[in-house]
Amino acid sequence: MTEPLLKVEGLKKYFPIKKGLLAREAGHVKAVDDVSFEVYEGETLGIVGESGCGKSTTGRMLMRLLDPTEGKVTFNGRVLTEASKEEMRKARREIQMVFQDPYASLNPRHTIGKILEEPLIVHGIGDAKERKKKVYELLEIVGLSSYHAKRYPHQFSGGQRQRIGIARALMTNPKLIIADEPVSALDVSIQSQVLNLMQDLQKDLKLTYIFIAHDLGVVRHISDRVGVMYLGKMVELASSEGLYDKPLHPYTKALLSAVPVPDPNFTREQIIIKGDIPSPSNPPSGCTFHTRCPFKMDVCTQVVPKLEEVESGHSVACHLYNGEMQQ
Amino acid sequence: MSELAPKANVAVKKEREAGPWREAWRSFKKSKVALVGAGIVIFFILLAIFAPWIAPQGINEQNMSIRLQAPSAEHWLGTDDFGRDILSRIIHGARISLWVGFFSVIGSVIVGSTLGIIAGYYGRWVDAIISRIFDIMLAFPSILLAIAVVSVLGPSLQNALIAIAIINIPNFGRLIRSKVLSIKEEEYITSAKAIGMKDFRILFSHILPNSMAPVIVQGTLAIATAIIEAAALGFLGLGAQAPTPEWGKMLADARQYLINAPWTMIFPGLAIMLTVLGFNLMGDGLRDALDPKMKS
Amino acid sequence: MLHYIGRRLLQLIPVLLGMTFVVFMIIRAIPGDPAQVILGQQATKEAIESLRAKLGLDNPWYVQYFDYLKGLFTGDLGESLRTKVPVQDEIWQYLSATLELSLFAIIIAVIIGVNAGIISAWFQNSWFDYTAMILALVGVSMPIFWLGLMLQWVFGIQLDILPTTGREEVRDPVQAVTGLYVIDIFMTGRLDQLGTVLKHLVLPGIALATIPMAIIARMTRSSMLEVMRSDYVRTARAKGQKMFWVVYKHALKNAIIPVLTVIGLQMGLLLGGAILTETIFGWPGIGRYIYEAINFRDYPVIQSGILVVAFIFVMINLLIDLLYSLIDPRIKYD
Amino acid sequence: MSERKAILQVKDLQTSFFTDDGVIPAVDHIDFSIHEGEVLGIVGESGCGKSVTSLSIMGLVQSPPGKITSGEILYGNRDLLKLNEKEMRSVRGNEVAMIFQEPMTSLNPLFTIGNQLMEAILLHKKDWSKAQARNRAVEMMTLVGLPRASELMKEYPHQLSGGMRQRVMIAMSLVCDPKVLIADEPTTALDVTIQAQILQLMKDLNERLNTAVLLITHDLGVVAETCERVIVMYAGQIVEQGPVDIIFKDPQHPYTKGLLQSVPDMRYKKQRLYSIPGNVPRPGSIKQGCRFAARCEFAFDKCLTENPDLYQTSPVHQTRCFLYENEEVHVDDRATVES
Amino acid sequence: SSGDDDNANGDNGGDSSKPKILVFGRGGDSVSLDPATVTDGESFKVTKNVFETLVNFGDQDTEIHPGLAKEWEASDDGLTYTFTLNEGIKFHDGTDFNADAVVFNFDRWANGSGEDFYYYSSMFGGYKGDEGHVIDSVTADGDYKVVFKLKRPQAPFLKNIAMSPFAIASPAAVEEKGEAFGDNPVGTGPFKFVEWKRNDSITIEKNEDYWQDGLPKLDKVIFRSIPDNSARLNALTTGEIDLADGVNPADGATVESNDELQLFERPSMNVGYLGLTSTRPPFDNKLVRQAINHAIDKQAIVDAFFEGRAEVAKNPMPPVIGGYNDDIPGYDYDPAKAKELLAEAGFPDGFEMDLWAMPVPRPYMPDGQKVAEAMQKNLADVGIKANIVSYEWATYLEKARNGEADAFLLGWTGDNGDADNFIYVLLDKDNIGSNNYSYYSNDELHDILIEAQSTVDEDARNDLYMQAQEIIFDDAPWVPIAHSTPLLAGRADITGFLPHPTGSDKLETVDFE
Ligand SMILES: Nc1ncnc2c1ncn2[C@@H]1O[C@H](COP(=O)(O)OP(=O)(O)OP(=O)(O)O)[C@@H](O)[C@H]1O
Ligand SMILES: Nc1ncnc2c1ncn2[C@@H]1O[C@H](COP(=O)(O)OP(=O)(O)OP(=O)(O)O)[C@@H](O)[C@H]1O
Ligand SMILES: [Mg+2]
Ligand SMILES: [Mg+2]
Repeated sequence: MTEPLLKVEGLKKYFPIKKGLLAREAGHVKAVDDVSFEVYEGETLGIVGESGCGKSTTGRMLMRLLDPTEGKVTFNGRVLTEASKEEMRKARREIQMVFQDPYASLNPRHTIGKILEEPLIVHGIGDAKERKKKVYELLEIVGLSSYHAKRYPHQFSGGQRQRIGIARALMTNPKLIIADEPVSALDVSIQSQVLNLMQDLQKDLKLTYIFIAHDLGVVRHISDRVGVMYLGKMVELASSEGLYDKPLHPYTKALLSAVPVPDPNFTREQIIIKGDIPSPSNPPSGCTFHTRCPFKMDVCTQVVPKLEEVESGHSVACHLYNGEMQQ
Repeated sequence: MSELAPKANVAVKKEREAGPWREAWRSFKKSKVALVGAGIVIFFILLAIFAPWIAPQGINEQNMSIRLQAPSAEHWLGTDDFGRDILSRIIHGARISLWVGFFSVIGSVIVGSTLGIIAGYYGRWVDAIISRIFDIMLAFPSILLAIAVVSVLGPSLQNALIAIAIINIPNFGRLIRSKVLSIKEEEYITSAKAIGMKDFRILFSHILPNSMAPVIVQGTLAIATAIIEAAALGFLGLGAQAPTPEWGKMLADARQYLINAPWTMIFPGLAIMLTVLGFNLMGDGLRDALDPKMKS
Repeated sequence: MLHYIGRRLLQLIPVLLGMTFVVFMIIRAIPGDPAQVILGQQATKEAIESLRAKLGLDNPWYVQYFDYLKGLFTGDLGESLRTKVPVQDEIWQYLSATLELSLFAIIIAVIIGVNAGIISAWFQNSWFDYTAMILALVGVSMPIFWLGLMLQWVFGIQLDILPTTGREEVRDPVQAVTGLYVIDIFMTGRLDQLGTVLKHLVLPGIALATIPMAIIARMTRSSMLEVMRSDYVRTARAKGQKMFWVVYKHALKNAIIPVLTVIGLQMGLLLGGAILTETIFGWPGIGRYIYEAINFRDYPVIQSGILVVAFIFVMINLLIDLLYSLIDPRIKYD
Repeated sequence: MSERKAILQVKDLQTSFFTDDGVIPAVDHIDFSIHEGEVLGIVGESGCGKSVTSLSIMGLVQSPPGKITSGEILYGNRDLLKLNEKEMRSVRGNEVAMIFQEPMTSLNPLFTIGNQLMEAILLHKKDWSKAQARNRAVEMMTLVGLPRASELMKEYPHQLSGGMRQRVMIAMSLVCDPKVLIADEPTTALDVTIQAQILQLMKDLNERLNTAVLLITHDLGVVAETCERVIVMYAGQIVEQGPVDIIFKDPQHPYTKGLLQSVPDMRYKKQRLYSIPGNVPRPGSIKQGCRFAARCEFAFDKCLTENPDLYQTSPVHQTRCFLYENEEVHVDDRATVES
Repeated sequence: SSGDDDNANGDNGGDSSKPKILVFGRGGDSVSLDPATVTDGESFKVTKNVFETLVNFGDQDTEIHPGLAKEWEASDDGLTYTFTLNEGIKFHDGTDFNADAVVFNFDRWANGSGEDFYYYSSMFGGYKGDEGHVIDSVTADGDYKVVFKLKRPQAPFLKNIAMSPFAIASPAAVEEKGEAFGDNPVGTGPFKFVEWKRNDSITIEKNEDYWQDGLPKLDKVIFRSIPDNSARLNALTTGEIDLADGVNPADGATVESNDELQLFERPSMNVGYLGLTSTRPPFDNKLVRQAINHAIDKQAIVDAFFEGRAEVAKNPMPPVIGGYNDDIPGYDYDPAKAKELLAEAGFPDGFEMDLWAMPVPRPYMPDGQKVAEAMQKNLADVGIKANIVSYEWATYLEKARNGEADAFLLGWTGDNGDADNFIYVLLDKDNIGSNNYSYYSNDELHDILIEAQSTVDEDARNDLYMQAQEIIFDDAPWVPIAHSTPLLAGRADITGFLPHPTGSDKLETVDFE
């Protein structure tokens, strides 16, 4: 087995909640609570989950845009969680990010040319001429033209802006791209353009993606492996076929069954789970899903299930399965 | 420029038109009120620049034999108690008011922004200290602060200017601070960090330029306030000294003639009001053009 | 809630302490000597020296400052160097005069300003909107002292319908109880004085109200415009609610919060910033009290006067913050 | 299948925005009708005029800059566009009710849930007492599946989750038994599991109360699962209209086809998604020809110069495309459609 | 009478038993109502009517008349004064006025220290035990006789005794009230203290038991502070006040043309001048000082900014003061001459100087800023560039006193109408660092002034002052500008109001027609 490009072990992020006269810490939002996974070179790992489950927080911690409360991130043999600020800054040349809101992530007062050139300047790559050339080159690659370099973000449509966001992420020839809901803000017809672009780029440039999304269709389409998060925890992690064809975790099942399918003749067994996602500042004890789980057992309210591989390449954190193995 | 092919030239121009400042100018142009404001301001700026050529008389051409004459063909706005032409003095006075307005605001912007950026960017105790200083300054009744400052420094136009600049520091400081705080959270700043940018560059190439719009708006409006404040100090005898034709001082000097020679009082007051109105109108227009979400 | 108030009050201490220090240093930097002022132009050098010693002005500044602070902590605001009257004994009298005027002005400003703002926003781009907003701009562009003089000239002298100075008809003075005359005349049963007391409030009140009125109107308008575009206003209309109630119930309550901030700030400004109005209209208020104290270098009066004004300013803003939580259930201070 | 009466008919509706950048015909001459008890879907990408259509029906288009520049909206035999403000108010919320996209912002944050629900009731039931209104409100909240209904009455919107708020909105829209319920993207802001709950609820209510529902969405999946008939909009116009099962199985308009193909399907993995080239145009930006022509792979010369009509390609199916110009069938009464 | 009828907010209508109330508007509030402890004119304005002195000034001059003392006698050597008091006078608190009360008051003052009783120490050379203390003893001789023994003759002794600070207070009240006496003054005067609203108004009412029959005429007087001159006149116009102190000269004509108002002129006992600090070059040069005297067009200034209601000054004291030297020609307005003198002094091209302008109006200088502006023009005409400088009043005085000004506007109002109170106080070298702001020092002058202080003989004394004025004229330490006639305005129906040159007006004879 090859070494993973990125290895995440026991990642946690607790945001303090401050309260009272002297702003004491009165508790924590457990945004990400003990998440581990690996990403291999050239693959796409999809992460899905409903809003607030900690997807973005995880993504940001990988790049140290947020400092993890606990845990270890190893990239290409380097332990990022222990890197100095300057080392981390340099490492960012190899890991880049694409954001959800393509408009908000582009400085409205800079031209596209400037926005694209900046990563090169920051990392001291090339001289002015080379940089310019690279900018034009990438604009072409993402399906824009060199004359776009002089324009400002607000003069582009949403899809074009997301292409610019992608182009920027590619400027420094990174190995890994973390895409945090890169198509959620886009219309369907544009979404497919961007998804295709990302796939093409991956093939051409041998990129590795971590693709965060809440749309299960999109995730399935683009990912090789998929992790499902619920309330700060990874509840299931499997190859995308494995997950979609044979979901194990009750939450994954419910999630899959809740997604409307654009086929009026398609009927399926719907598992409509009741209630809302509990607050991460006060998560339920034991298995955090037990409050909504149709298969709840006594043990679920007490023991936190571990993410364990129950089939080859298919891990799940659920007492239904873990119990099986123990017996 | 001449080396560029004509076609490229056109293209460049067209592209440039689309920049955010151009956009702002375009939407500014659409507001009639704002244009009227800008017109008034430009009018007074021109008056100020060309005062010596426009004004029929100098600042201090006393002629006791024609004291306190009502407006006439010869003296459009009448004469004051030294027999000086009020129109001329108002025209010359435009220099003073604009000067005080501009430079006091520039002073407060420089000091206020620096403090605000430091507070907003470094946070923690630096922020706490600077913010408390702003609180103290804000809780201080501003006119009293100005009076105190002028009392310390002695009354003169320059010191009035300094006093006004000091009063406005916390306003700009807070504005910039809150702007920095909110821009810090913008996604394009996160993305700048994500490409590995250094803090310094983020601060000056991303945060600062994006905080400028509200500063420009606030600045324009602050010029208006500064002119009134300067006039108030002049009125209290704490501003420009005789025979400088500062409008507030002209008003103060004219007070005793309110009944006998109201024109000595009415016209300088109108001049202040018009100038201030011009800046306010313009500031409003700028706000809509540059930063529609910002509130007064 | 109580915790929150407690914290705010705690935070107040450094600000107010810093304030006393700044004031203390500034006024001592002002050239001019209280002893000189007290004794007047005729005084001899020796007389001045001996008075300085008597007033404790020859102590090092930090001794004076700590003496002052010590006094403050025992509730002693010091006594006037000039009149020897303890500041806490007389400050309320000035403060109440200013409070009455400021309250009157702010009430006018709020009633007219808020409604003008609402109507302007409701009928955006109508002639009313344009007129009101141009007037509001003219309002903030007018030097207050000029406006005051013009009001005196027109209503006092030319038309002779309103008094131009003071708070009361001095020949028939109001018996001060609370210091707020409008209330006092009820307490002393002298309702016949209501007319004159109100008449005295009119001109300075208008002069003082103009700027806040204009600012409030503009703020209300922009805040209302934003709220009127919101989804819940659309929801209210979709229910079939009358426009009037949509505006005055659903929209106004939401729009008023930023306006409240402005009202608080303006009220604070009025308190300290009424010096010009108080001077022009002969109003015996705190602004003039402090201003004259500056002229007379009456250090304890300046220090404590400014401290009290700042304190009220801060308290008003605290009050406004608490008001928010009454209006907006999302704001919980604890 | 039964024959149903059209309860709301939109005829030749045009709504334009008069902005600094010119007149934007956000809704450009659209015709459709909603039948008693049916669930009609409108799908389309962002900016195609879905919300403006629904707001036009409610008479709530923001004015200025918006204005209904032509057309009729017949409710029964009354033209809603001719009603005065007072008459219109008695229709709103009472006979035609609406819920909006954003459950987070559609409730007034400063009033209790109870206050807002009872307001909706008392506005139209003038003779009701407060107690009656309260009972009704509690009843409706229970109906939409909200737990602790009577306690919730005293709570404020921020104390509720998004799904609960959307239920409150639905309860509020139903308090006066409206004949038509317009739901403008009621689940877009919600998570899938919550969306499933809400859609299920709406289907139940539609069946139980027989309220006609106009469901606006951009999610083809939602349409497929919830609606009987669907209208596809593009750049202010209806480009295709018909029963859901027909359109999803056999779409006619190239845009509808493209749209259906570009959605990644969760059930299986496509190697590559179809993608419609180009961008969604802003309404009014295309002055001539078919609005989709620039992105259409079947476009021919005529498409660039003439705007196609909405051709009746079957008794229940209409398409705005020259490809179907010659397949037009004639139906006498378009208001009565068999499905 | 219908005195109050045209008052804008008149109360009960016109019945004749209606109280006569006079509202007197003035520029500032009193500091304290214990006259012995204060120095400001606004305090004396009130105390003058609550308290009385042993001897009085004349109605509109500073001649000495009987007061609480009906007659007095001075010994030939000028060292003993014996006062015989009026009998049957009572203080407002009902206690008797008698010789013991007088002795009590003088003892109280003489036992002061520091700045307790500023005027006492400055007029009588200090307190008991001090080297310069003039009064040796004050004793009662029976109930109605008081004997003053002096250590050395003091020429203006009686004038001093007549000054407001030396009014007799009720011993009982002083002892009872202690520190608070200043808030609760008890004297023998025509009016009793009623109420003090600080910074706003002081009310005094008729003393029904006043010892002079038929006086006072008014039932009540309310002193109101309205700091701004124009505002005060407005208040008079609208009837809010009846009498306004400190009317701008510019408004004199307005008042005169208003039928409902009358104008009062306060007899002049002041001097407004431009001081030339004679220690600062080039003002250490007599020629320069003379040149400036010639350069300034005093008449034009008086015409414009005193509206003619002042006399152009040529001496440091006004003509009403005994010893005034009218033979002095004064410096006429002569720019050519001025230039000549400047050239002679070595400044053919003039020089640059600071010209300090007073920030506040004073009776002797209603508008220092404008006077300075006019002077600036005059000086420019002879080649001197003057920059107008102004400070806040307290700062202005302090800095000027420190000799920091080149030339400064200032003035003086006499306390007791004695020449010594002008020339010695303002120009003697003893008073450098105090009231001699121009740092002028002349030994010859000093000797003359010291001699005059103890010369009891009126004529001899006047001769000395005449000489003094000649010396001063030649040295030209000042540019004397004007002796102004401060203006007051009142309702047309006011009678019996006689403004006093010292600025403290007695109101017992004031009445409404
Ligand atoms: N800076 C922060 N301070 C406190 N809490 C935070 C912060 N950032 C995120 N959280 C909380 O952490 C949790 C996870 O947030 P995160 O943004 O990672 O969710 P997400 O899965 O990306 O959701 P979405 O789909 O809405 O983007 C949320 O409950 C959020 O409220
Ligand atoms: N207030 C307005 N001013 C100007 N133009 C408007 C306004 N409201 C809507 N429009 C225009 O009308 C068009 C249609 O808007 P509408 O809100 O109906 O779109 P939509 O289909 O509901 O899109 P979405 O899915 O984003 O909600 C938009 O392109 C927009 O340009
Ligand atoms: Mg996220
Ligand atoms: Mg919409």
